[in-house]
Amino acid sequence: MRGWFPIVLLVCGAAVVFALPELLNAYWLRIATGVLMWAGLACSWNIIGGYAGYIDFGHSVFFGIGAYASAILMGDAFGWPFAATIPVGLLAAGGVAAVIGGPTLRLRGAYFAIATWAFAETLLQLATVLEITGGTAGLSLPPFLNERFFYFAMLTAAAATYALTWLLFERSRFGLKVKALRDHEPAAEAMGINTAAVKLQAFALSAATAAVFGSIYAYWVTFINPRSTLGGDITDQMVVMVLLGGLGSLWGPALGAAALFIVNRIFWMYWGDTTFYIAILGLAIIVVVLFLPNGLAGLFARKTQNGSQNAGRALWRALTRPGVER
Amino acid sequence: MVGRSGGVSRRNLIQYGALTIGAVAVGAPFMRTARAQASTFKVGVITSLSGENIFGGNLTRQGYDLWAEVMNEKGGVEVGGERFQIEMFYGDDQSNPATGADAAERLIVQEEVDVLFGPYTSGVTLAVQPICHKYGVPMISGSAESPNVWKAKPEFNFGMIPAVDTSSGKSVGVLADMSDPKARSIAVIGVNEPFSKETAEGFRAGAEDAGLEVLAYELVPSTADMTPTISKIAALNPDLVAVGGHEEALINVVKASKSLNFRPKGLIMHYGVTNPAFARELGADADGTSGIAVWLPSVPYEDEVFGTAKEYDERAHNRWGSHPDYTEAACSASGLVFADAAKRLGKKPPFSAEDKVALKDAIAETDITTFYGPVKFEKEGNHYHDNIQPVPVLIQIKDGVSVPVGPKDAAEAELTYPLPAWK
Amino acid sequence: MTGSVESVAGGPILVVRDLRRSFGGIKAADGVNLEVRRKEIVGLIGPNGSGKSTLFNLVSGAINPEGGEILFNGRDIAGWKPHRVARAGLARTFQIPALFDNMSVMENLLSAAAEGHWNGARGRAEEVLRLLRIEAVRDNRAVDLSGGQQKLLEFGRAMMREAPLVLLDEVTAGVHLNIRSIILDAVARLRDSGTTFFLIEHDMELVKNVCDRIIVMDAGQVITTGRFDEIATNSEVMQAYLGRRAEVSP
Amino acid sequence: MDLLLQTLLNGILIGGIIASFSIGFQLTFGVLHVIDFAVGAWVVLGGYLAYWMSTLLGVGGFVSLPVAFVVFGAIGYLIGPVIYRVRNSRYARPELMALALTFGLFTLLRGGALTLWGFNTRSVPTALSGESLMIGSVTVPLLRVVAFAFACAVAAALFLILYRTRYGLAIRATAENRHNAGLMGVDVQRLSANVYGLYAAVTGMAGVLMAAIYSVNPEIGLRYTLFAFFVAVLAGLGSVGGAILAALLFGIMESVVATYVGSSYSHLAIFATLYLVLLVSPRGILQRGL
Repeated sequence: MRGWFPIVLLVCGAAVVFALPELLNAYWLRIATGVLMWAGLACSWNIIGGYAGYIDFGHSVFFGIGAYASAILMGDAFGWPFAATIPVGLLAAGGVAAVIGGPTLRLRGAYFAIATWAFAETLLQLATVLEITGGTAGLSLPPFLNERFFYFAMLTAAAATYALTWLLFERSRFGLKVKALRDHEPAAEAMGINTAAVKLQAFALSAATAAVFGSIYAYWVTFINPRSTLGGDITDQMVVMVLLGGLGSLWGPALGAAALFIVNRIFWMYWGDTTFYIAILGLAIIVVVLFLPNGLAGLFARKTQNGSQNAGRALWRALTRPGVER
Repeated sequence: MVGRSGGVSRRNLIQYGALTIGAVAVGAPFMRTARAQASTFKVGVITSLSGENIFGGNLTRQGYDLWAEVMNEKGGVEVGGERFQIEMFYGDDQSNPATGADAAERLIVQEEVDVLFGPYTSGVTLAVQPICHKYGVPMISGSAESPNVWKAKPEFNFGMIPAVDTSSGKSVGVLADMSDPKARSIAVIGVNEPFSKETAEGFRAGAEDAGLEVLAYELVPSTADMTPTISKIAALNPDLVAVGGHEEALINVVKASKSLNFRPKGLIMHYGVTNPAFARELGADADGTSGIAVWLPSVPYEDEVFGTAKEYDERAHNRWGSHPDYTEAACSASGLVFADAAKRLGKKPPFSAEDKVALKDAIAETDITTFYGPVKFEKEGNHYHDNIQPVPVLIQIKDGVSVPVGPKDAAEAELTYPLPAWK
Repeated sequence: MTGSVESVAGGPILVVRDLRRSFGGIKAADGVNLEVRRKEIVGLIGPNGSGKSTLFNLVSGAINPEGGEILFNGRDIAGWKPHRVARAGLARTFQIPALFDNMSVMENLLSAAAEGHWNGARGRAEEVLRLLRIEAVRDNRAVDLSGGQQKLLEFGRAMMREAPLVLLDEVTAGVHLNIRSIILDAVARLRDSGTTFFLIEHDMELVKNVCDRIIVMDAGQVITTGRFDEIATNSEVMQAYLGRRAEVSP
Repeated sequence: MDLLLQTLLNGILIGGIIASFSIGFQLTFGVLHVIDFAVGAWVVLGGYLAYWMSTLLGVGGFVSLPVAFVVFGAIGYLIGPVIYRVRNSRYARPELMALALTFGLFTLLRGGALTLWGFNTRSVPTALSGESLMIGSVTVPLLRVVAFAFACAVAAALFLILYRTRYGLAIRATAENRHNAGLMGVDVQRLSANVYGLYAAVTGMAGVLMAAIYSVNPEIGLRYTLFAFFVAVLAGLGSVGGAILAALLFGIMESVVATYVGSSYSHLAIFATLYLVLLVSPRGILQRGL
C-alpha cells in the first residue's frame, strides 16, 4: 500500500500544477512562477550547500551569469533566440564554477563561504564597470509577455532540477559520495572517494542549474541590472529558503521557497504600504530556527531524524534555569 | 521521557499550524478583496517603500497621496459633471525590478486599477513598462528622471520631470556662466548607480559645452568612502565640483569635504539638495551648495486644485511636516494629468480595457498648466513621452532654504560665488 | 584498479624506507623503515607521540612525506592522494570514529564501496551488518549510534573496501568486551581469507594474543621489531615506555 | 608627494573606521563561533540611538557613546544565550542554523528600524564634526581620528582583558575548546552572553561614530556587515589583532586605488584581493587564532 502513496501524490501534484494556469489569474500565476523559480534556485543551492556541505555565499553569481548570458545574447548585438541562450548560460556558469571551484573548494566552512561571497562581490563590481553588461544601467530584453510560457518554462526547469537532484543524490552512488565528503572529508578520501573531483562536479552542477533560472528570469522580468541579478540578497534568499525548508533534504528547499515567497508576498500584499512586514519576516525566520531545527521538511518526516534537543526547549531551559550546563 | 509526550503534542500543533498556513496560502489566490460599492477611480502606486531607494520612494508616495487626499476633499475626479472618489493601492517594489513587476501585475490584475503612478527608480520602471504595455494600462511617472526610461519609447508610460540629461547639463552651464570671477575648471563625481551616473554624465557634457576644463570624472561605488576621491580632486584644485548621487551620498560628500577642509568655489549636486532633509541634516554646512530644481514654491504657476505653487507648498508642509521639493510636486501633478485626461475622455469608472487604452491616448494629448508648471509630453525622440517643459532652475542653499539663483530671469537672490571657507 | 592482486603468502605487501616528516621542528617520522608481509597481523606500538599515527597518515596519504619511499605491492605510493591509495587496495580506520554522521549505517557502508567496488556492494553490506551484528540499527543515523556501535561501523566500513591491506588505528580502544570480540572474530576471518592487518594498539593483552609480529616506535623511528615475547624483554622498549610514561603492561 | 601622504592618511583613517565595528565581530566569531549577520544592524541602531539622543535631548554624539555601551551591552547580554544555544545545539548543522538566526535577527532589526525611524537619512552632530588639523600639507580630519583612536582603544582593552586577566584566560580557553573550558569550570554559557554583550556594546558605540562621520538610514546595515566580514576573513576569523591590520589594509587599498587608479575600481580591487588572499592563505594574513 505504502508504495502507491508517492505515485498518487505525484499524479495529484502534476494535475494541480498543470491545472494552475487555468485556475489562477495572471497575478497569481506570476506568484506561482516566482515560487517555481525560487524552489529551483533553492534546490540548486542545496546541491552544494546541503548535500555537499559547502556553504556557497556567492551563488547569485551563477544566477547572474545565466541572466546576463541571455540578456547579452538576445540583445541587438547578437539577436539570438531565447532557447539558444540557455545552454550558453548553463555552460558558462558550470565552466566558471569548474574554474574557481578548483582553488576555492580547498577552503572549508566559513572560509569557503566568504571566499565565494568575495568572488560574487567582485563579479558584481565588475558588472557595474563593464560595457557589455550595460554597467549599472543594466540591460533590457525584448519583452515577451506570455505568463503561461514563463510558468511552464520555470516549471520545466524546476521539475528537471528536482528530478536530477533526486536521481543523482537520492538514487545513485554519486549522492553517497557527495554526502560522505560532506560528513567527513578525510574519511571519504580513505574510502577511495576522489573528493576533489566529486565536489567540483557537485559545484558545477549546482552552478549550471542556477544559471538556467537566471536565463528564464531575465527574459521574464525583461530588465536586469547588477544588483537585481548578482546582489547578495539573491543568495541570502536561497540560503534562508533551504534552511527553513530543511538542509540537505530533497523537498525541503521547495517547501522553504514556497513558504517564504508566498508568506512574503501575502504580507507584502496586505501590509505592503508599511515596512512592518519586513520585521515580521525576520521574526518568522527566528521562530523557525528556534522551533523547527530540521526545517519545515522535519515537520513531515516520519520520525525526527535525530533525538536532538530542540533549541526552543533549550532556550526555555536557558531562561528558566540560567547557568545550568547541559 | 516525561518531556516526550509534550514534544509530540507540540509537534502536532506546529504541524496543524503549518497546514493551516499552507491552506491559507493555497486559498489566497481565490480570495477577493472586498469591493467598494460606489464606483471609484482606482489608482495603483508602485514605488520603493523599502530597500535602498526608500527615501525617494517615500517622497513620490507623499506627492501622490497628497493629490488623492486633496482631490477627494473636493469630491473627487470630475467626469461628465459627476465626481468620483479616488482609491489608492500600493505596491512596494522593495527597490527591486522583479518585485516591481509583481506589484504591477497585482495592481492591474488583482486590484483592477484604472491607472498606475510610477516608481521612483529607472530599474523598476523599465521592468514595469512591458507589463503596462501588455495590459494596456497607462502609467504616469512623477519621478524617474533617468533618460534610459524614455529611450525605448514606452507607449504607456509618461514622465512628469525632464530627464536629467537635459537638466543637469544646462544647470552646470548656468552656474559657470554666472560665476564671477569666471570658473575655468570642474571636477565631476558620480555615484556608480543608474540615475546618479547619468546625472554625472549630464554634468560632464554640460561642463564641456560651457567651455570648462574637466579635470576629473570619478565614478564612486555607492558603498565607498568619499575621502580618497575628495583628496584627489582637492589636489587638482578645480573651480567647480559637480556631484551626481542620492541624498545619502551627497551628505557624505559634504561631510568628507569639510573634514578635509576642501571648499571649491562652487559646488553643484543632484539629486537631494532641493529636499529639506539635506539642509536639515547638514545644518550650516549645507549652505552654499547648489542644486537643480525643475519646480520651486516660488514659480508663478497655479491651478484649480492646489492653487498657486506657494499654496501647494504650504499644504504639503502642513500634511507631511516638511516642505516639498520638485519630485513631490511632480508626483502630485501626475494626479492632475490623470484627472484632466479622465475628464476629457468622459468615461466613468471602472474603466474597461478599451477605456484604459483611450486614457493613454488622452494623456498623450495633455496640454495643461498646473501649479507645477506646463505639462506636455514629447511625441518623439530620445525623450519620448517625457515632459520636458519645465525649465531647470539653479538653486543655492542659503540659511537652510533652497533659493533660485539662476538663470537671471528666475533668480531671487544673488549667487554666492566663490563660496566662503568652511567655518 | 581494485587491489585484488593475487596474494603471495609471506611476500612483502608494504615496505617503508627512510620515511621522513616533521611538524614545526618535531620529527614525527625520522627515517622510518619497516616491512609488512602478506597475511600477517602486525602490531605497531610505542609511547604517545612516538609517531604511530603520523606513520598511518603518511601511508594512507592523508599527509605527504618529506622524503623516503612507501612501497605498496611494489609500487611507490609516497605522496599519492588518499583516495588513490585507498583505490590501490589499502583501507584504514580512524582512531576517533570518522563516520558520515548524517547518513544511515547502511549508507555509510555503501559509500565505502561507492568509488570502485560498487558491484554487489549492497549484498556485501548486508553481510558486514550481520557479521558485526548491527543489522538492527541499519537505518539509524551514524551520529545517533552508541560509542561501541560507532567503532563497529568504523571497522565495517573498512571491511567494505575488501582491501588486501587494512590499517586499524586503535579499533578496540574503549569498547565493551562483546564488541571487542566481534571485531577480533572478524579480523581473524578476514585474515584467513587473505587480508593483511597493520594495527596501532595500546592494549598489550590484545597485541599479545592477536599479532604475529610487533613493531615498536619511539621518537619517529622504529626501534625494534619481533614477536611479543621478544619485545617484552627488550630493554630499549622498556626504556622507551618507562622513560616517558609507564604504561606498558605486558 | 603631498597627495600620496594624504592618500595614505585617508586610507589609515578609513581603516580605523572599519576596524571600529569589525573588532567586536571578530571576538564573537572567535568565542561563539558564530558569523553574526546582525553586525550591520547594531551599527545602524547605534546611529539611531545617537540620533534620538541628539534630537530629543539635544546632546552631541560623544555623550551617546557610554549610553550606547550600556544599552547595547544589555541587549546583547540577553540575546547572546539564544545564539549560543542554537550554535551548540545538536542540529544537523548548528553553525548554519546560527547564521540563519542572525539573518532573521538582522531582518527583524532592519524592519523595526524602518518602521520606527522611517526612511530619512540622518546625521549626528558632534563637537568635532568637520573639524580638521593641518600637519604640514596634510589635512587630518579629527572625527575620523577619534574613530581610529576608538578602534585602537577597543583593541587594546580587549588585548588586556584577553591576555592579562583570568577572565581573559577563560575566554581564550573557550575560544580554543568550548567543551574543555566547560570541564575546567568555566560557565561557558554565561561567558558567551558576556562576550556577545560586549560585542554588541562596542559595535553600537561604533554605530554612533558612523552616524557622525557618515550618516545613518535603516537600509545601510548590510554594507557594514559586508565590511566586517571582509576584515574578519582577511584577518583570519577570530583574530582581534589581525582585524586592525586587515582593516588598515582595506582602507589603504581603497584609498590608493581610488586616488591612483579610479574610484570605480576601488571595491573591485578590494574584493578581488580578498578572494585571492583566501585562496593563497586560507586562514587569513596572520595565520593564527584569537
